[in-house]
Amino acid sequence: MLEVKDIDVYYGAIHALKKLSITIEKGKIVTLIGANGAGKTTTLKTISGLIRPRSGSITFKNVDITRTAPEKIVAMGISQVPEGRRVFSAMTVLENLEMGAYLRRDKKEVEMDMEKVFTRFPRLKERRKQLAGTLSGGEQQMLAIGRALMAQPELLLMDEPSMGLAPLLVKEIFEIIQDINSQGTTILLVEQNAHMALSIADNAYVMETGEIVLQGTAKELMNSEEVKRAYLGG
Amino acid sequence: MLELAALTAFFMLVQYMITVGILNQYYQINLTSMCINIILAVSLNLINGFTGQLSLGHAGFMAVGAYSSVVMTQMLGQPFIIGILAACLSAALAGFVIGVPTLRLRGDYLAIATLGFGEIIRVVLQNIDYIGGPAGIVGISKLTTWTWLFAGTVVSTLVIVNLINSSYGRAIISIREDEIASEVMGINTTRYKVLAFVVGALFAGFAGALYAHYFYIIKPETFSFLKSFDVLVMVVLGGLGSTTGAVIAAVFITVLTAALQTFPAVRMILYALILIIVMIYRPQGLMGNREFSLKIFG
Amino acid sequence: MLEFFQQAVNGLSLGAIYALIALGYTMVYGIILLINFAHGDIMMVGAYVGFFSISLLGSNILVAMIFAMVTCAVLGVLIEKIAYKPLRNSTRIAALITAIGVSLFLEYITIFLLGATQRVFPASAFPAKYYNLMGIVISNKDIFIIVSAVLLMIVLHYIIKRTRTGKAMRAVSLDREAAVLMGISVDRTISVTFAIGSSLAAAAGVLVGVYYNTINPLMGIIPGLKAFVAAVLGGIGIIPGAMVGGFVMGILETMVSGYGSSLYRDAAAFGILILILLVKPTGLFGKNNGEKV
Amino acid sequence: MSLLEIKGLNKSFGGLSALLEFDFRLAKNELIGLIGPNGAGKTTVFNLITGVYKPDKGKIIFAGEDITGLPAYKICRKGVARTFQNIRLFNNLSVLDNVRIALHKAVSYGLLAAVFRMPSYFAGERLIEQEALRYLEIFDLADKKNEIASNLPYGEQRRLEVARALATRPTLLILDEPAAGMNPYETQELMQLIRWIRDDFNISILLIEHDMSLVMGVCERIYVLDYGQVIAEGGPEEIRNNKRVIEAYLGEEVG
Repeated sequence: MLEVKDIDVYYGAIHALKKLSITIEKGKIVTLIGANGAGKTTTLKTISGLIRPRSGSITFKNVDITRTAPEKIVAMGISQVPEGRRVFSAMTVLENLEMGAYLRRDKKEVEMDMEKVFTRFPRLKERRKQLAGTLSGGEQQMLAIGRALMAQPELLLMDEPSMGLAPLLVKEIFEIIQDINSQGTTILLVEQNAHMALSIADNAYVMETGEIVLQGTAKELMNSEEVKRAYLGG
Repeated sequence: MLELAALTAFFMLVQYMITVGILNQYYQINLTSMCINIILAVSLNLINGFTGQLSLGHAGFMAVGAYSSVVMTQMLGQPFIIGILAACLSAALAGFVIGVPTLRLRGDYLAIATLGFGEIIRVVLQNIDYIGGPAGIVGISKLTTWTWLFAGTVVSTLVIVNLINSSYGRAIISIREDEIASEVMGINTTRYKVLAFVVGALFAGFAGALYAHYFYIIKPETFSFLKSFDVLVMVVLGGLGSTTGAVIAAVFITVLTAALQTFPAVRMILYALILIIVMIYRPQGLMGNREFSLKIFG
Repeated sequence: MLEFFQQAVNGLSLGAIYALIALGYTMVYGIILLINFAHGDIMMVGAYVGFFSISLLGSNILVAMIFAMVTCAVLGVLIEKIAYKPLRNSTRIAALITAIGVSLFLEYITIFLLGATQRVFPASAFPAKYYNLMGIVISNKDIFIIVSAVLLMIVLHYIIKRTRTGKAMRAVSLDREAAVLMGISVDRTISVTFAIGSSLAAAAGVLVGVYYNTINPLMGIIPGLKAFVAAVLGGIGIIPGAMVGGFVMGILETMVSGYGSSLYRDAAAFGILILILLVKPTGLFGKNNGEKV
Repeated sequence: MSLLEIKGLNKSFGGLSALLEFDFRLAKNELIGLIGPNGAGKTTVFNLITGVYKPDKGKIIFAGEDITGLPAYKICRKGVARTFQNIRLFNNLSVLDNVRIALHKAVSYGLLAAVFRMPSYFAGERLIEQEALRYLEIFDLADKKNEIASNLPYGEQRRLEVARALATRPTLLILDEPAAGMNPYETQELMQLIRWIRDDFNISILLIEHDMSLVMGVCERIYVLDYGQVIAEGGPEEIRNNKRVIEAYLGEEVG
């Protein structure tokens, strides 16, 4: 479904992604794990079109999207739950969700999807008139996920959904991710929380300073000493 | 040494041409404007270019200098030198009083605050009857000679160049480059911002004194923010952070102004285009931050 | 006491005008963090378009206003595309200097094309009537200005709160990158913001023509600066702040002229500006957010 | 006696607590690492120590002196120097000027001497230049002294930033992710450099790092921060096997 091939990304003098390749098959959960600063967020931003790679290509459903504008990429069916949630703090929960559906014209279906989000996150329904900035961290994360779902994505990119959340909430979020996936959305999950991520993913990639150093099925990596080393050092 | 000789020769030559009348009234007026503009541009460049603090109130300091020097020479009967000292000191004081509170503000807010202070100075001058109110002061004796102009321009430029090429100057420039890094390197950024602001204001006041004692009349209207924009055009065109650029641009703008004297609107349209085009296509200005070396005591 | 209320009423219509101009400042600042120095001059262009459509085309005041609003919306978008867009990634100071350039350009191109002389806004467009309400005199001009300004503010409020475009504007100003991830086109949203802000300024320009009876190419400077102060007073980037700030500035100004000296009226505006900047730079309605390191 | 002692430090941003009752000690000549997941509050600690932020509550004692809430430049003058996560050089200035600016706090001539070019100016400038060159030589940057800082390759920019920090003659050097963006080979080199700086300059070093091999390899003691609180403290081996640390990094074992 998504094919990232040999992309190189630079921030000024920093070579942030080095010949990075990732393949994601339809219907799967793929996770990208690695320490801070490894380049995970950069990878997601590049897929979403926020950053242009200097070389390499990205194809989505066999269409080259390497140089496509971010809003077109959203329209094609890739949406993102950005790192740190990034909800529109001074807008209501409802408005945030409406923004998720910004490109959609099918009013009826949008209404239905909104209801679906509210069924999934009843707490958001209670708070739909509240400003997003006043929600708790967990609720904001749910809103960010709900907002991304409103775009009807075929591929959902999630950047550190567990960041800054209490362990119990993290568990809840991961269950939700599995549920979204079981309803047919392909997911690329970037995580620091390696165990959690590996426990729900099909395939995984481990990143270190802009490169993929390890890849395989989640099961293989789960028990790998290499993974522990990548995080805690040898 | 060579530069010193060249400067002296230039001074003598112009003095000679004035004395024998080769340089007529018209050229002399433009020469005067040129020197005053150089002082204004070089001093504003210290604030806007080197310190990176956008000030739009330079005309206000010029006004303070012009009025205090005239009060000294015309109303209190003091010699010109006292007038000039009063101009420098009062403008520097105004710079201090305005700089201390406003320099806490960042970027565009600072710009607007300085513009506001400049205008307040003008309005206050308008409302003081002792100095003529809106009508200003007329009949100021012409004390600004070529010697004063030349010495003033050279001294202003040298002081600022020397300041910039010292550890103090580097501290000032580091504020422009990265204020937080500068502070963490042990530099009291507030103090150096105020220092640059005060020195800049001082020379603007000096320019004001020279102006008042050449052009016969001063009124608050002359020192509105449009005058500040004039100087800003020079600094932007020459390159924020290049003294050489400021000097060249001041000369160029003076010539341009003289050439377009009969088409004032065209002149302003050109100024506007200079600001826009330079910012879009060459934000570093003509000279960037490069300098021609000018070593006199070095 | 009567005198006080009379001044307040006088200030109300002036304040309505300031509020309209301040809205444009605040919207543009909210979305691209630029003090659009040329905003007051767009108002001036609006006043001229209004003037010519009345005096040359003989249109009535409402048509003139609509005409001015459309023209200035286009002008605002053009200015953004030509002068500000190339600087979107430069420093804010570079953008501000450009804005000063645009301001001077609009002022002096108008002088160049139309002359510097003052023009009298056709009185035929608005024959003056006065009403006496319990001792307070109010003119039909005041009523017209206040009513049209308030109507425009209601429309703006509706656009921003209810429409898809308005919500996109808010989203872009809150978090540009997140907005892009929603599929919102930032360029288009910025253009819309300039169009709306400039058309409000144009409406204000026509109202200034009605209020002062005269227009000239430099008429935008002082009201522009005062409206800017109003925007800062209310907290720049905050729309209700701009409205409140505008009315406060208008009323304060008439009070200063009425009770003090009209000579100090402009200095008072700047005094307020500096006081606000020093005491609470985020304005009356603003929240504090420091620089992230 | 400890060189740096922090007691009950608190800082919150917009109601969100970034640091909670943070306690910390660092002895003279110690090399300490501060690690923790993203958003755990590590850089906040640095910004509080160096005076970039003011704490809401708590005390920071440096060399027996209370430096809580002092402006950044005063804290630098007391002997604390730092680098930044995203490298903050004076980008448009030369390599030499970057270091010379760090030497400003010890300038030996006055303002008037500078403006009127008195002899003390020339002597002082010579001194500053020699000193700056000395630091550049240590970091192998002397032949690039006239290069514009932003034109240096990334690794050299990092080195220049450390040189500049050391030029303020600190007794405590704080490094914020010095290995970010470096390859394993460069990281190895950096490890040696950090040790060498500590020994040769006889100073204490505190570093934040994500590259665990670097932290584990070079630090004598490590503090682990999570959700703004210290969850563990000890030697590298201890930390590596600490259950809470593994949880914080790898997440809870599921099932």
